[in-house]
Amino acid sequence: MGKNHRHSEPLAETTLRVKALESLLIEKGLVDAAALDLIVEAYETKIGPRNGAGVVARAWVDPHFKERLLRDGSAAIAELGIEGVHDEGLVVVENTPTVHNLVVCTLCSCYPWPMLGLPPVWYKSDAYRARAVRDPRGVLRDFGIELAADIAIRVWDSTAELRYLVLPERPAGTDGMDAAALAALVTRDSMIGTARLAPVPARAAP
Amino acid sequence: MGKNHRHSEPLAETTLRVKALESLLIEKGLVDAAALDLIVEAYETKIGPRNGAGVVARAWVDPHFKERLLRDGSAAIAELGIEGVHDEGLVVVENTPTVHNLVVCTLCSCYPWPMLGLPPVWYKSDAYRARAVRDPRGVLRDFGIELAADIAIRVWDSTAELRYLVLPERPAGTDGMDAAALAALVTRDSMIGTARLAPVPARAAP
Amino acid sequence: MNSIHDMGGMDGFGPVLPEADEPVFHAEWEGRVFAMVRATGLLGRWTLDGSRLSLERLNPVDYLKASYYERWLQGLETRLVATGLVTAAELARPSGRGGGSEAPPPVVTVAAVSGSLGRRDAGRRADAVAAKFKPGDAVVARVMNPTGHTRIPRYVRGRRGVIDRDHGVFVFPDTNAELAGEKPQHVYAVRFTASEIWGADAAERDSVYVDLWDDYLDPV
Amino acid sequence: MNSIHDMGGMDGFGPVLPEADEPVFHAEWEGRVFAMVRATGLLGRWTLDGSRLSLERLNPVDYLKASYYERWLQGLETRLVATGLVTAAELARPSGRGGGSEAPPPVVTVAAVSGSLGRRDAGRRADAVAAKFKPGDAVVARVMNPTGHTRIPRYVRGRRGVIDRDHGVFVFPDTNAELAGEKPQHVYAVRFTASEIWGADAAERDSVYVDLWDDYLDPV
Repeated sequence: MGKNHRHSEPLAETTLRVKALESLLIEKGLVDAAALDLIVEAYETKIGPRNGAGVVARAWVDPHFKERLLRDGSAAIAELGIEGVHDEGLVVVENTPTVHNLVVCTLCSCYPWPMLGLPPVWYKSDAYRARAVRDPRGVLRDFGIELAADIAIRVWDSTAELRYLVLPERPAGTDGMDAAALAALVTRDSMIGTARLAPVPARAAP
Repeated sequence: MGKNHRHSEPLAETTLRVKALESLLIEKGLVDAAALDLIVEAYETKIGPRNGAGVVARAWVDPHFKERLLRDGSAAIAELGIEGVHDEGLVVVENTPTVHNLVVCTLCSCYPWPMLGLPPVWYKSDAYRARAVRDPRGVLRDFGIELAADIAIRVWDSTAELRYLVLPERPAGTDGMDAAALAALVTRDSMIGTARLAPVPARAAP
Repeated sequence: MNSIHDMGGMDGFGPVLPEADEPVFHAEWEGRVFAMVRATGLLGRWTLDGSRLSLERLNPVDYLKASYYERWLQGLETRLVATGLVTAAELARPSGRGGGSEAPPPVVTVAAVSGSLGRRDAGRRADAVAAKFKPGDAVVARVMNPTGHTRIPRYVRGRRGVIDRDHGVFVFPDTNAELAGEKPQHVYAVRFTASEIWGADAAERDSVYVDLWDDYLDPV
Repeated sequence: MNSIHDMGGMDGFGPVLPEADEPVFHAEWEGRVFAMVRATGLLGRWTLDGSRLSLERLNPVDYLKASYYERWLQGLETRLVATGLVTAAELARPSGRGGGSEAPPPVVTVAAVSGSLGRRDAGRRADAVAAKFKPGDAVVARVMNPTGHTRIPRYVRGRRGVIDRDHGVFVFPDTNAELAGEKPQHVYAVRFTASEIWGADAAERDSVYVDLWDDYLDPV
């Protein structure tokens, strides 16, 4: 079924080619293997959607922060001490009851790494890149979302060095939750625009 | 080097698949093997660029025919008794010292079969289909032709059921030749627009 | 549909490689595929537009990887199964005849083929349909992106041209491909300057002529 | 260039297939490729635009057949050879270390990488360049088909939009990719209605925002 599952194929030749290239770069004194380890580790364990979720939750509980975030995403996020983000030119776009935002990079795979980590395979897939701008409602259907016709979709094609993060709507049933509890509700896909957050059911009385 | 030479690869699987399909169509009473033979034979031996070359030579020697040919290609060619052509809607476009015509089908492989036979592999190649409309001068360079900047190129993209035939310029040095001798000078590519006919050197006195 | 087949103006396919003394077919199977496509076309179960659509629906990787007659083969198999002339199970069967039953007399015979060699239904219709445009009229190719078959290439959509000539009345591919009506209408050769299509760096005198139906055009 | 990478609006790639509990890397080699691309980027021998160009130049079949990190790998090898950091012969050598010589100390160290994690040169420049447009201005995306790197997708060329916001000054990809000058200029989010881009059948309220440079835009 296409590119999304290619990674499950046997790739012995590629593995060898990659090992050979790494040996060569080290041998020639271009890179240190430990530097490569550090990069892999950082993206496997540190840089991920929890960063973005924290920003979203903070915006939900702090209207002044939200205002600054929507006006200048990079500057507002720099307040939170997340590294590197201010270089990016981060743009935060807000979902409302009448507007749904969806982020894509039709030309390659631009994605707000410091906020969300590395993109999932589907985000980098030809299918998503080709269809998100032309048929966003069809793409959302692939994610199980049927968007009402009266909701306007704004698709953001990341053709330049700006990076886009969707600020999803705060789910119903979360009154009184603190930022940490709210951050736990925020999914990666809701910050790309391919998911909407479900209402939180009222808790039974203790 | 891409698609043009794929046909030289081993294709055992395809060969078997084709044989199986043919057996199936015969077994189900859909086609007669002899009918398939007849089609292959016709295109391998009868329907080819000699048809087009005859039309071109006739236009060179008969100004009235040429006028009719350029006004309504199908009707003029029907006079010559070449079968089936009048169904096609054949359009003949004339090269002049200031205009060069080039024919392509960007969407598939439309081509004036009754005039030229089946198209060569390069005509059907992705490279030709992609580039002929955008970079006709570069494509002509691939055929060894450097077209002067003051010659206007007209590219004809065969998107409908009309079929295009280029009427090349009559080469210098052919005064007094009859239609049969002229027809022998006309190449297939000159009727597609990817070749120009060279002048014929003066013959030594007998 | 905007599938990979609509490749006019794309970069990256490399040079055009003419082949000296090229044979009509490079292998016997190519001729058989060609003949089967021609012969089964006489069964009248699909239109020429429909057969093009079956190729356009190939996955882009499969389309680009396949040689020309491999594409035709895949398209033919698709059409045979879609129309029920052949089942997928029959196609998947190993080569060679099936059970012992005698084959029924063929529908497409030598006689049928002889009468149609070099001839085809090119979609011209005698319907008296009024032309929306006349030679010399300024037009703009419509911005449209149908998900089915269409013959308006991406590279002319939204571009302005001039009607060069009226070819007469033909069936409309977008509907005819899926047997949703012939919708006969005028087809014109429309002249676009190369700079209108490709931008200011195109050669000033060059132009591209594209055959377009009334339903692909608007007045400027 | 109009290579296969510019696929916005194309049909035929099938559904989007989300994967549950997807790992960051699906195989160890993917992580190594990612890290090598990041680390060698610090050598300063090419720009981000240049690295994109090396992928765009892949043959369309190779591009579509390759998985994401296979594309990255091919691009990286191309850049290393093009800049002379590695030779084609070295790349073709079987895996494992070559002769006995001791490796020189590495250029890209742990320290260098630590300082740049999550950070990159995003091409923003402090140059005082006048903006050609302001939010609310009506613009048309230029009809242009450069054969080198560009970041104006085919699907917006010739279409009219409105400046949504001015992002500030950035290097210009078309020149920066081939180290032909940074040509800093304003980049804007430009709003196009979906119907302007795709035609009358697009959802009325929907729109597509594309980040475009001054040199990609004309006033209406």
